Amino acid sequence: MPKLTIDGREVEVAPGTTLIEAARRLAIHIPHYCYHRGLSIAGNCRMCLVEVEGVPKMMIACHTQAADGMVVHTDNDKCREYRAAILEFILVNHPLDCPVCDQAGECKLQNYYMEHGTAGSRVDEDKVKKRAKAKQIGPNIMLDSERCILCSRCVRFTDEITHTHELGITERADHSEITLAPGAWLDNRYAGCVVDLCPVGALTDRDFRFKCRVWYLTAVDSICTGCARGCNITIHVNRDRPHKAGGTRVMRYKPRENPAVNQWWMCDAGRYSYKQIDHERVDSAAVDGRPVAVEQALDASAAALKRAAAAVAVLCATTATNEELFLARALFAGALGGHAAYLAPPQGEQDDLLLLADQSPNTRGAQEILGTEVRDPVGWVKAHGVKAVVVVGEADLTGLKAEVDHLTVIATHPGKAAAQAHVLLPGSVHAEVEGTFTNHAGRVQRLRVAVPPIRGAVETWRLLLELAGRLGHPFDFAFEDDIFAALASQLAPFAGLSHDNLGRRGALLGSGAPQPTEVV
Amino acid sequence: MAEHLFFLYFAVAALGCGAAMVTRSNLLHAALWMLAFFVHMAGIFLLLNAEFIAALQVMVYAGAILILYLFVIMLLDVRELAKVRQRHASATVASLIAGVMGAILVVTLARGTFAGTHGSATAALLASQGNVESVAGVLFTTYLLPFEVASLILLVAMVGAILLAKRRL
Amino acid sequence: MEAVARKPGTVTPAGGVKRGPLTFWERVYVVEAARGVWITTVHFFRNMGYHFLHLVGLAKGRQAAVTVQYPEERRYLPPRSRTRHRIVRRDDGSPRCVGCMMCETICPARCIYIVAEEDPDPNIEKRPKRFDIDLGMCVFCGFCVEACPEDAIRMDTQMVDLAAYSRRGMILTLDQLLAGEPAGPVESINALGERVHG
Amino acid sequence: MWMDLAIKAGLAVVMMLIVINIAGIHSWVERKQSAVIQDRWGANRAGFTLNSPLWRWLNPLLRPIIYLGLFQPIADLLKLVAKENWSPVGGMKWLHAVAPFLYLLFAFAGFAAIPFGDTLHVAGRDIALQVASLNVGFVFIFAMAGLGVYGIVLSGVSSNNNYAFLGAVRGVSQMISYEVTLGATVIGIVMVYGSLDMQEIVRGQGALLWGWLPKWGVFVQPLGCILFFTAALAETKRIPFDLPEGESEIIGYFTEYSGTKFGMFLLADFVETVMVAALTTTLFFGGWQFPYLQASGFVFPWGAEVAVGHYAVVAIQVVSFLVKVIAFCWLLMTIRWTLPRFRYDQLMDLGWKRMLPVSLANIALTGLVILLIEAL
Repeated sequence: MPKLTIDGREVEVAPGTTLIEAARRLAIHIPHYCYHRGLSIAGNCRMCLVEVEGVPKMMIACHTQAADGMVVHTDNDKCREYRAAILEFILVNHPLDCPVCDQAGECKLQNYYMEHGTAGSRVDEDKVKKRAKAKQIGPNIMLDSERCILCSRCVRFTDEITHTHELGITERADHSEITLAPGAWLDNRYAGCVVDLCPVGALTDRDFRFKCRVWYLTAVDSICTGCARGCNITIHVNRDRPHKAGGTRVMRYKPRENPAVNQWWMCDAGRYSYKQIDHERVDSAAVDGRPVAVEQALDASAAALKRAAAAVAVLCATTATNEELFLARALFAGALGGHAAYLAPPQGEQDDLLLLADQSPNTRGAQEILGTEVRDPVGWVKAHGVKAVVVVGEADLTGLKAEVDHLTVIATHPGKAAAQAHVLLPGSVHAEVEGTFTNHAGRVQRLRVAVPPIRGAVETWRLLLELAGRLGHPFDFAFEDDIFAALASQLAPFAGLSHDNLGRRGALLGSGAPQPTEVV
Repeated sequence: MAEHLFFLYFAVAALGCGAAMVTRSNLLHAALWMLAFFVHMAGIFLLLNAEFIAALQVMVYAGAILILYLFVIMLLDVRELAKVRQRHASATVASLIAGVMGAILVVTLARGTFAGTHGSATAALLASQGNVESVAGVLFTTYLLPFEVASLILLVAMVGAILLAKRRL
Repeated sequence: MEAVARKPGTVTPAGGVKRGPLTFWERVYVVEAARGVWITTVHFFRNMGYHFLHLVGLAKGRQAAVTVQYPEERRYLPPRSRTRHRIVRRDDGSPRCVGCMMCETICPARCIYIVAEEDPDPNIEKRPKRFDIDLGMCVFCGFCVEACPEDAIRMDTQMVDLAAYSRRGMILTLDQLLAGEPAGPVESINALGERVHG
Repeated sequence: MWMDLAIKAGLAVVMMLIVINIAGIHSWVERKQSAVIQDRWGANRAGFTLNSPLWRWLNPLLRPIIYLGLFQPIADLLKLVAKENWSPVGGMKWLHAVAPFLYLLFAFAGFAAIPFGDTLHVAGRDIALQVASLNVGFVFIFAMAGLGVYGIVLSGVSSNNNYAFLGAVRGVSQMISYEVTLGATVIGIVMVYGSLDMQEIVRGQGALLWGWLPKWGVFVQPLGCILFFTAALAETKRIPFDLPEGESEIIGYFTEYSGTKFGMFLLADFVETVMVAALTTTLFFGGWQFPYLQASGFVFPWGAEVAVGHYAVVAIQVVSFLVKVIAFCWLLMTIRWTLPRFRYDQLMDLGWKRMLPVSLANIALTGLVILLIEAL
């Protein structure tokens, strides 16, 4: 085990560890562009040059392996001088069009230049212009070769992660640029990740392009709802400037590193699934298709449920959070003595990287909490003699209305379920509540409130609570974490877990209380 | 004839204002009825050719004394006071005393003890001598002692008020 | 103005004036009040006199009033005064603005609303689709002008008479902003100032 | 009898018109005079132009009127009248409406006792140019002024606004404080002329002192004149005594008023100014007297006599009165635009500790002088 000193602090690392990773252990950040933990090492940007005592040259921290007794300096005058020089080189042909560049605000070039750069450039030659300033290279990707610093992260991504090899670097010297392979089109399932990887504004997302400046956004940790993988994401929300993008609140998803789930990636299907959050929402309660106040709809629903006595059931879609599922179970199967089950999740395509066939984020949670899967709601209702049904979420309920006396649907979007309902209640999507999802591998992960429920809608768990109160079985839950606490105390697999101790990485079912999160 | 009509009006209105004044539960309204009462009293003085007394009535009672009352009333919460129950047990006693005194007044007047229009201060005298002169003449000769005593009482009241208001002079 | 004999006071180090005790006649107040009334009276009759002389075409050189008759006469505004915004055009007439939203970001009153879109010219990339300034909220701090990397927004129209019949009417759209003209060259503004101030 | 009543009613109408017009023009004068004093133009915008070809020729005539701002009072009036008749939430609606009426009523009532000319002989009748020939005129005026306080009290109390209420308290304390001085100063005049009748006081001022100086109040009571004028100024509650309601800076008793009711307070303010001017004229500046003008004509001290017809004499008297009143209005305005406002403690100090003792001393001094003259 090599033991080395970085900036005066000793650290012992596994053999083969690079200096940049060893420094990371000490929470020392070494500036870099081409290095990425999920990709192979290229060592071409030279930004990570550090001084190793006894070595006459500066060494790149990303490719130098730690050796026993090494003494490394990452932040002395020499390092800073080198970094400034490297930045000056990188910027020789950079167009500095930050005002029109979407990366501005989250650009490594900007950040490092503010931290390590020189005040002015000494190069007064004309910048090399590339053939076209902005060029579309895929359905969602724009390439601006002038801004490119040729770190080759995107090329390595298509080579090593997706193995699709769309991108390469052509020409030489300062005419080098990223080019599509002949006949290729950057349209693989994970193409959006190259935008995240690009440290500068060379690759930008056509969906997000020019919609909003990144400093207007607020980032909230959440979980992607595209499939059962439960990729960790941050939701970027525009809270203060509703005139951008026609009032859309959620502007984009970005993948968040979680080595146990999605590493650094997410698929395009999940990435662009944010659009449904603000699109065509159910924003008003309705009784028999007539819009009414939420309170009235709740009264109507409760009255019908009371009439049905114990012949009631709840059917939850697997998009509901663990908390909502538990509340549905506690009310219908517990307090009312009826039935609680979940609807079979829709299936889709699958691949060998992240995407799973199960297209809902919480199927495993529903299995754990409700247990019963229902593929044929009509048959199930008939078999159990149910007179009144509450459906949480979207499902194909064709024919169900005819079988029961009453059907309440808590819906977020107008769909097949909402169209059937006697009483329609406007519920919340995952970005509007605190909660947890359990992914396919049984990892319980936190959701956080990114935006309040859209105007007119109410948090789904609050609707269930209100319904419980009106049915004479009030629960003593003030917030979502109270519900989760009850869930953890009643269901063995969840034992020991709480909203507070799940952390950024989540915890596996049955693992008990997780340890505090490791060093990032 | 016209004078009788005017007298009737002033007398009835003055009585009405007086009655309204004592029956109002809102102190502010009571004070305003009192103002109306004073003005009508002044009207009766005018009918008696006692213009000076009439003007003084308005100036002193309405313009100065009632204003001081109003000051006090303004500093109280009139609306709260209006809610207070006005009929106390002592009200019966008070109305009894008032009734007896009223009866005495009526009887005395009916017996004609007071000189009335046949007294020394007739309208003709006022017209010939002048209003101020007649009042001043009587005030500073016949009734000099009561006048001075009254002044003294006022002075004592004033000194007392100042003492009460300013403990440390 | 008539020079009024005033008791000299001593100037304190802090810049204030410390006056001595009042004399008897000053304490009586009536005399001083009368002197004050005299000053205003002199002003009144002097100005009235000039007004009458002006009426018959005399003494045009002497002023009876110092006020500027605003809509007809404009007070000289220094060339760097921050007045109504305008957006500068390129040579081809398109707005110089590239929709970078620097002004929107810096604006302390949050009165600038920009929505950007793709420019057909790939070398410009971005252009404002919507550029509204809510003058009802603007504080005329000029930060937007300072922040603009393209010198696209300026506050040199010398327009200060901004009014509308509704709050909506106070919002300037891109077209209105583009229609703004810079005030004339500095010389003419100065000439105006000289005319007003003599 | 009916004829007398008609004549009295006619006189009342004349007096009313005089007062209202002077008060109305005040609002214009106040704007323009202050503007001229302060080297400004003043109102010169309000107005209209005629576009119809039939009336277009009038435009050149309208222009100077607009330029002088003479349409401004009309515009102000229209604005005030057109405003919503509003009364404060939680206030006493009825009293709130009554207060400005009372205030204005009592401001007007005092003028009944003010003579604006000597007796007019016409068609065999003697018409005293005075609405009410009261032999206690001066007490009457004071009684009316005293009742004016009720307008202030009611406006303050009924507004459901603590600032208005405090303004009313300030206003009432100020008015009753200065009424004392006001009364005390007039006693000197009463002693000199030996009457409370305003007409008699004015007649008394027609005499000559030492054969050449008109025996005006200002000459026999100079101290009383200054004190009276100051106290009367304080009674009007205008600068420098505008603590009850200081337009823009101090919230006062009529802060909850708008529209016509506010306009009545405004008008009453001007009426009070006219009242002060009229009283000062009547008591201290000879009222309708014109120097050396007797009933028969001018009788100069050096012996020359110019006979003047009766109607001409009366006309000169009335005009003399009006000119004096207007001159004092002008002076009051000039003072308004000259002096800074007092502090409230200074105001009370001035009223009670300075002016009242001096006015009492004035009475004593006057009495002493009168005794001395009678003894000689």
